[in-house]
Order: sequence, then C-alpha cells, then structure tokens
Amino acid sequence: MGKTMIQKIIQRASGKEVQVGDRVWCKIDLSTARDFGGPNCVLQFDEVTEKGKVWDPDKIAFTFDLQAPAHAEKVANNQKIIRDFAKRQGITKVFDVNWGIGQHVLLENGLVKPGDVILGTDSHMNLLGGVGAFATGVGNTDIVASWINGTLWFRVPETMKITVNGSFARGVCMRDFLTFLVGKLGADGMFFKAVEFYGETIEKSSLADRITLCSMVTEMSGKVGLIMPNGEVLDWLVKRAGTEVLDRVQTLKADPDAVYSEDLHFDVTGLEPMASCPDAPDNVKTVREAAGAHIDQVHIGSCSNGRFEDIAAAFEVLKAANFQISDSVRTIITPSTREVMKQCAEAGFIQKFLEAGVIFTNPTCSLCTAEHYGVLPGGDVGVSTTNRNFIGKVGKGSHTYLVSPMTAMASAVKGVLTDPRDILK
Amino acid sequence: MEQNVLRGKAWVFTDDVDTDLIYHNKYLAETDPKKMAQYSFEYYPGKEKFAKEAKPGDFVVAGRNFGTGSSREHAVYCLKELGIPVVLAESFARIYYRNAINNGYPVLFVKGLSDAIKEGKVKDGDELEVNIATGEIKDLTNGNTFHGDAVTDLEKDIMASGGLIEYLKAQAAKK
Amino acid sequence: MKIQGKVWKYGDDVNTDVIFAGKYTYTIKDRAEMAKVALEDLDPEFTKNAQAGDIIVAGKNWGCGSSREQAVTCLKERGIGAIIAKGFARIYYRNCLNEGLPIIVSPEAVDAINAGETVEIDFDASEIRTAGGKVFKFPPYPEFVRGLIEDGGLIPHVKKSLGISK
Amino acid sequence: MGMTFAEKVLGKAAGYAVKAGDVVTVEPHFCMSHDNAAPIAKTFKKIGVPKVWKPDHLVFILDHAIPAPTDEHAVNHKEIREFVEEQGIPHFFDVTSKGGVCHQKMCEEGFALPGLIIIGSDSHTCTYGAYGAFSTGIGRSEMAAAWATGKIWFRVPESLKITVKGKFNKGVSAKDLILKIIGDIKADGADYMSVEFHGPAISEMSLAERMTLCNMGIEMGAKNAVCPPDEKVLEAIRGIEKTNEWEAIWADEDAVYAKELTYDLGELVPCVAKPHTVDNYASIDEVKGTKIHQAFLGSCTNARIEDLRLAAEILKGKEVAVRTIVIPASWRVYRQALDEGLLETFLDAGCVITNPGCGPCMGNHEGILAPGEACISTANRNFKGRMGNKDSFIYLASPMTVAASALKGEIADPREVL
Repeated sequence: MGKTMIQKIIQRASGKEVQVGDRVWCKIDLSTARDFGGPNCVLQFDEVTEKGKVWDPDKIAFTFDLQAPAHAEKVANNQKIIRDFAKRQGITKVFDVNWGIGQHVLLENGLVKPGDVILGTDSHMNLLGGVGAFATGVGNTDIVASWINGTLWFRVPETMKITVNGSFARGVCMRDFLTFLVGKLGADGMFFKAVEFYGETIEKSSLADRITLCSMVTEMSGKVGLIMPNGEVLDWLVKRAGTEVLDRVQTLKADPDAVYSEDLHFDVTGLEPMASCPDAPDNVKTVREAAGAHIDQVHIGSCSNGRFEDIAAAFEVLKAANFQISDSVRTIITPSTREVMKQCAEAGFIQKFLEAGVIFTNPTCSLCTAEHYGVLPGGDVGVSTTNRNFIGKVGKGSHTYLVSPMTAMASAVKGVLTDPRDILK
Repeated sequence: MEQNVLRGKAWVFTDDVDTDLIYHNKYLAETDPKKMAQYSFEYYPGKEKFAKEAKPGDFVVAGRNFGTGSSREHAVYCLKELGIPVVLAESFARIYYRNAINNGYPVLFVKGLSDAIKEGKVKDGDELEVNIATGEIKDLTNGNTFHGDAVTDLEKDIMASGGLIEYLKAQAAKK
Repeated sequence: MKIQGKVWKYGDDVNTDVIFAGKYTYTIKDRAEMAKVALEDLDPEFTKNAQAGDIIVAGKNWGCGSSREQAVTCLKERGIGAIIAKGFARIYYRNCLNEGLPIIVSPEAVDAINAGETVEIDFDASEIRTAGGKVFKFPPYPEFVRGLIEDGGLIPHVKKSLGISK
Repeated sequence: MGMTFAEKVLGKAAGYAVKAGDVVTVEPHFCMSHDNAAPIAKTFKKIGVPKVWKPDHLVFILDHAIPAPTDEHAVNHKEIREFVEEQGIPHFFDVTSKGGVCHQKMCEEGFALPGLIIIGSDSHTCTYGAYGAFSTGIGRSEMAAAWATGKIWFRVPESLKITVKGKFNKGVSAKDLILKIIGDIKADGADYMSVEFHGPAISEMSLAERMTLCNMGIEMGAKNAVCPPDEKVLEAIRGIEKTNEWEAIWADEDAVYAKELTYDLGELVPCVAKPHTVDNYASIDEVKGTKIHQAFLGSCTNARIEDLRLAAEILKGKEVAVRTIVIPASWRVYRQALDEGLLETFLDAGCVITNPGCGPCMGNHEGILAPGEACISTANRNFKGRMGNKDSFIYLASPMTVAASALKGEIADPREVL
C-alpha cells in the first residue's frame, strides 16, 4: 500500500515503517524558538537540565519577530535571555530584530528542505510545508525536550488530499481560495490532519501563494499542509538550500497509490474575493456581500501574506486607484523580512505607498501580536491580511475582517470594505 | 479510587475557544507560570472575571476544538496554576492537546458536549462530579450524565510520568 | 499655613525620568497609580515608604528633563507637602505651580537639612525651621503666582478667571 | 540700550517694551501637542469651556508610540481623534505617511516661523529656535489652560549669548558642539534663560544642525534657544508658512546678556555624554572601546536627512556588529533617504529601519534595553531608565560616532573610519 508524504517524512525521521495512528519518535532537523516562547524554553531548559548543554547547537535557531525591536522592558529582557543562552550554548543561528518573520527568514537562509522535521514556538510554523517540510508549532515543553535529546513524539496523521484547478480571475488570489476553504471546511475542518495540495493551480503558484495556503491550514486545525516544490519554487529553493533538495523531492513525494482520508477537488475559476468577517476565520462571506462595511484601519503583512508578491498585488490595486487612499483609514504595510523590504525598495513600491499616505514598517509580526504596530482601540474595525480575527485579538473590543492583500488595499482606497474588482477595471 | 472523583463548579465555554481568549497575546512576554493564572479568560466575553472567581477544583467545560490558535503554552499553565483539575471538551486543538499532555495536565474528550452546551444541558455554575479514571461525568444540578475518554497510547505514559520532561528522564534512567 | 514632615534628601539635577519614568506616561493614567511609582528608579525606599506630609529636599535643578507633569502629579498625589531645593528646572517649576504643589528655593536650608530629620515650613512667616532649631527665611512667591497657589492650581485659577464655578 | 531676542519677541507680543525679569501674558501663535493631547483634552474638559480658543492654532502630531503598540496607546490615540473631530482642529497628523516626530513636522510644515511664540507640551519644543521662533515646552495643565484662554504667562528671561566661530574638523558635528557646551556649563547652566547662538559658524550651519543645537537647549535648562533668522531660514519657509504673522526678529548688537560664551569649532573633537546625565561629557578618547549592545540613530535631535547621510557614509558597504535601529525623523525624511539610496545602505548593513516616530527615546517603543545593556544614541537624554530599564546605560553621541560604534560593537572614533 502506498504512503502519503507525511508518512514518508515521518519514516525518514523515525527510521521506522509507520501507519496512520502510530506514535513515533522523530529526529528533529531544526528546533527553533522566537522571542515569544523562546525565553520560556530557555528558562525551562536551564531548570530541568541544571544549565546543561543542548543536543546539537547547529540544529537550533532563534528568530526575533514578535516584538522587534522590543517595545517594553519585559520584551527586552526576554530577548536578552535568548541572546545570552545562544552565546553560552554556541548557537550561531540567531536572527535578531533586524531580520523579520522567523519562518520566512529560515527559508531565505536555506535552513529548510523538503522532508525536514522542524519545530518552532509559532502555530504557523507549518507554512514551511509550502516547500514540503514537516514544520509544526509546539509549546515550550516540546522544544525543551527536543533540545535535550533531539527527538520528539508525533502521531502519524491521516492525510487529506486537496486538488485545485482553474485560474484566478483578476482581483482574486490564493488568499481568497483559502478564505473560501476555511468557510467551507470550518475552524476544525482539517482536525489534526496533514493536507497535500495538488492540481494545476498549485503547480503554477508562487512560493508566496504556497506560504499563504499552508499557513492557513492552522486555521482549519490541520497539522501541516504539504506541497512538493516544483518549477520556479524548486529552483529558488535549490539556490538557497542546496542540491539535496532535489533528492528529497524524489524520495519523499507521495506514492501514486497512497491512501487519503478525503479527496477534495476545487476549481477556482469564477471564485470571488472572500472575507472572514468578525469575529472568526470561518465566518466567511464574499467581499461583495460584506462590502461597504465601516473600517478604521487596514493592515497588510504577517506570515500569511507579507511577501513581496503580496505587497506587489496590493501595489497593483493602489496603482489602479492612482495612488490615492482614503483619509478616513490608517493603512499599514509590514513586509515579512528584510529581504522583502529591500525588494520593495528596489521596485519603487515604498516610495509610492508613502506618497499615498500608507505607513511602511520594519519587518515583524506587527499587528498579529496585538503588542506592536497598529493595536486597535475598542470599537474600531480593521481589515487585515493576517490569519486570525478572534475577538479582541488586536485590541480589546475591536473587530477585524481578514482578506487578501488586494481586497485590503481596495478597502484602504475607498475607506470601506471594498471588492478590488471595483478598482481593477 | 476516591481521589479520582472530583467535585466542582462548571464554567461553560463555546466551540472553538481560541488561545487569545484563554490567554491573550498581550501577556506573552510573561515567563513565570505562576503569574500567568491571573490573565485566564480575560478576553472571553462574559468570563472576564474567571481568574478571580474560579475556585481551585472548578471545571472548564467546552465544545469542540478547545485551544485553537497559537502554540503558547501559557494557555495551559494559566489554568493549571489556577487549580482547574481537568478540562472537559468535545475535542482539543492539536497544539493545545500536546501542551496539556506534555505538562501532565488532564484533559477529557467528552462526546456530545458541544451540543449539550448549546442545548443547555450543562450550564455555568452547575455542580459537576467527574471521575477522572472512568471518565464518568455527572451534572449534579440537573442529573445529566456524560462520558469522557481519557488519553491513551503514548500520551497515557507521558501523563503517568507527570509530563514530557519527566517521561524523558524516566526513559533515560531505564537505559 | 504650616507643614511639618520627614525629609527625603537628594542631590543635584534629579531628572523627570527618575521621578516618573517615560515608559509609564501612557500606561498609567490614574493619579493614585502615578503616586505608586514615584521616584522608582532613583530611590526604591521612597517608593516603598514615603508618607503623606513628607518633604523632599534636593540640590540644584530638580526636575530637569521632560515636560511631563506626572513628575509633579505623582509627588503631589503621594502627599508630599513641599519640595525645598537649591533650584528647579523651568518646566518643573511651572508644573508645580500649576498643580499647586508648594516649592521653595533655599540653598542654605538644603545644605543645613539632613535626610530623615523633621522640618517645619511656615508659609505665613516664610520660614523653614530645622530640627536643630535653625531658621531659614525664603522669599514669598511673586504676586502673580500667589494667586495660582491660593486657588489650588492653574485649572481652578483659570476657571475662576473665566467666571466658571465648579 | 539694546534688547535681546527674548525681550523683543515677548515685548512685541505683549504690546509694550519689556526687559528681563518682567512678567508678561501673551497669546501663543501655535500650541503643539503629541500623544499627550488626550490627557490634556481631559483636563481641558474639566475647565468647563466648550470650545478651544482657536482650533487652527492647535497642532496635534502623533509620534510617541505609533502605530499604537498597546491597548492603552490605541485608546489614547482614539481619544485624540475624537477630540479633533469634535473641536474641528485642522492641523492633525495621525498615523499616516504625512507624519513624523512632532518637532520635525513643526519645522517641515511651516509652523516654526521667525518671531512666532510657540508653546508645546513637550520639553524639546525649543527646537524651533532654529527657525527664529520663540518656542518652549510646558506641562499638560498649562496647555489645557492655554487652549481655554489663548494666553500664557512668561517671565521675560535673561539671555545667554553663545558665539560660535571656526570650522568643524572631519568627524565632528553640531551634536559634538552642543554636548561640549552642556558639559561645560552643566545641566542647569542656562536655567530659565534664553540661549542665543551667534557667530559666523552658525550662519554656515544647515538648519538641521541648528535644530540639533536648539533642541538640546532644554538639556542645559534653557527656556528657549534660538539662531538668527537668516537667508537660509527664509528660504526654507518660503511657500509653506502656516501664518503670515511671522517676522524676522533678532537681538540688537548692544543687547545685554547675563552670560557670554565663545566656542571655536576647530577645537572640538568627537565626544559622548556618558550615563546618566547629559552634562557628563567625555571626549571620544576617554570612552573608546566601551562595549555597546545597541546603536540608535533617530529622535528629534539627530534623524534628519543630513544626519542619515553622515551615518550612511560610514556604514556603506559594511555590516553592523550590534543591533542598530534607524528611525528617520519624519516620513518626508524617510522618502528622501529612500530616493538617495540611504535606506538600502542601512538595510544592507543589517540595520532595522522602522517607521518614523520617537522610537525607544523615552522608553515607549522600538528598541527598549535589557538590564546591563548599553546603547549609543543620537537622542538627547541618557537619564537612568530613559530607554525603559533602570539598569541600562545610554551614551549620547553624533550620528557619525553612533555609526562608527555600530560597526565595531563598541564606542568608536568616527575619524578612524572616515
């Protein structure tokens, strides 16, 4: 009987033949922590090992993205706890406040290959499944365990297969498909499962789109979304992470006769711009249905939609609107990494955004954390490309619509929730 | 087995209670688990005073997908520190589940609980009797009964050791 | 008016950041809460133990730095009866008058007074009397600020001058 | 007998001749507030006057923590927006790319004009003296009273005349001059006084350099600090004046000063102010090699395009050894830096470039220090706990010294890398 991708990955990592439902211990390729969760890992590790040595300093990385640069003493202290620990342990992969969102930084620095088992104190670690890695968010205890002996337990999950065909209409993009999917399957529609994505729409998609797709698997309670790199994405990854990537793609791809728990097919032709309305990701409507809703702030960024392609899509909408946004909203763009910020500068985007009144920040998790750029006061309504709109998430008593970068910018232009097709004529 | 039978008041929550509602983003910089307790459910509409009013021994009762969202272990610590002996839910979000197991913190999967909550078969303030060993749950206020499944397999061994770190230590000692 | 209180003594150039830290300027809005962190980074003893009626005695340029009025409010709310210094920074001086917190410039008295002793200030006689029996005269407030103090600070004074009652 | 700048400006506003020591009540031309407009509005409401005296004389510029990093800041900003709406205040700089640090915006937008009287609820309001204005910081209650009454009292200050001549040596700049002056006359050396900068070297200086000088007037206790309103000023304000009530006013040749000082730029060397007071002067040789953990290029003192150019020249093609935070003074400065390629230089060097605002300067935002950490900063204060933690250390220096130090991870002499 054939194996799915996650089964092959777990077999490689555990050295065992596995079946769905088995609990196995996997070797960890990279165990990471951020400025959030990281200090808890360090303090717990030092306590339980009495300041012992980590299993392998080369397989540990730290990223600072939640509150970079630190805006409060406690945050500054936490970051220092990590820096000091890294120094003491000889951990050199420390991506400090000048780098950007962790997973993206790891990717850009060639630390992620298909089939890698990667841990992080971030529930959206699994966006690295966009290049076929089994990355997963865990709590600090899991991280500490991995630092002690380099392994961690996993249940081999069922795999859901999703095939996506068709082409997006102008003004519609991968994020809209995701929002549609969250609405369709619900907040627990991928409960504990691995998800493999196939189909022409996926094969043609950019790395940015694959990141969006896999990051949002979390919002359907999935374990990881997996796409084996191909085409330009594969070329990009080989350049960053080396030729071993090519072997992994061959050996770890799913067997043709693999068994899936579900086999879903979608066609994005005719899909409309979608929005997750307040106050849940699965409260989904078309933007048309919700259009005209009052808004106070627009935010484009986050690990789900903060890459160059996302910002370029927003730029296209702004350009179509003659580089004018509404006076009644505050609009904030946060690139995901320093590399993305540079790309935006080189493309001349930042200049045009600023001319229009948009604020462009340094790369961080920004709004997502509610302790950084753009916390909403009670009663305010935001439009955002982040991945969660739980009540009060970005400020007590505030509400958020989750949308694509294009819909976000269209809303900034009009000052109310707006379908980007109204601008991209 | 008397020690497995617990009595306490129910605090009832909906489906999809996310980690921001259990323990908000705003307090992520906290590193001391003891201090985390005071922020429990601060952002949950109508349950803002949970941390002040819940008594050790009270139960958290919820529908499907409890703990969805962030990987923050704070959301487990805070309830554990408040003395909530077990969380009863129809199902738990993946990372929340791991975090609970890794801390030796009991969770029971209770079939039909989501609908029972919606139908008012278990309400805020009801007196519950929970047998952690057998999974039998009685609502003493209205006589309704439920059955919860405790964890099995590897998770059970980890729980029995008191958490992941203790489990690993015990394994290392065996070798 | 007479006040009598225990002395907290400090040196020259005590700035507004150590009287009321910048990080609190938007997080602490309640006056009573401001009082709780007064002088936190300069003298934790003060923060813990200062009592209503106590008097601050300081060197030159007390309150230099920011315009933040909370650096006055936190002491007034704490119940500090008066500040005697060799000199006050300009904005701090104005803020004290505006909040109605009595301040006295008297370099001689500052040199003569020790930390922890009890001193008496007699505003009617414009005199500071130390525990050791020394007496220091200080100049009365200029006429135009006396009105401010008498009205209990700038806001009540403005209301009065605009003919607004309560 | 001649008159000082302060005597002339305040006399003009009062409508009669005044001399140092007199108390006058005058009407300010502009009242500037930043994020603290919210608490001031609350105090204002307590007075019981329904409307502010002149809405278009109030200027609100959000800069202390933007976009809002916490619930408290977000609510604070919202209260300001509501007050602006209610009172019809036209000059409001919200969280958009039209904004920036309040003092920079006041100068860029044509509020800072020669001969105007400007009050601000921020101690560095004295910056606008670079444009020949009489500007000074006041507290919150006083600002609320000024909104209600349109009036403020001043004691006409004595004046301190500082004459500056000569030329800067390589690696030395206006920041080194002002740190030297404050080190010499100490934190209370100009208490209550009006500081006038005179001399050929001031005429040579850019407005950016003059702003650095006047900005730090408060650090020696001054009520205001001012430079002559010369051609450079008139050119800078042409077409952007927010009022036509301005007039170029300058001290008489035979004015009487309480104190006079003279500096020769050629004698200055790069320097720092050591923790924890601004007057704790040390020449670069005394502190070279001191380990630092963070470098901050920003604040109302030194984050203009001229400052960024000086730093970028040093950082070009190199990589910083410590975390380095660059915060341009306004979005206009940011855009110019983008056009000139400076931001790319900073990004390539590994710096963080944040959105314009006050940043870590007063412990509210981007770049708070942990205990035991030291920061070299272009800002204006190094008080204990200023950047948020009482056990951290701040060294104040020029943009060039900060850039040179960022490269080495320790305090370094910019002359060695230029």
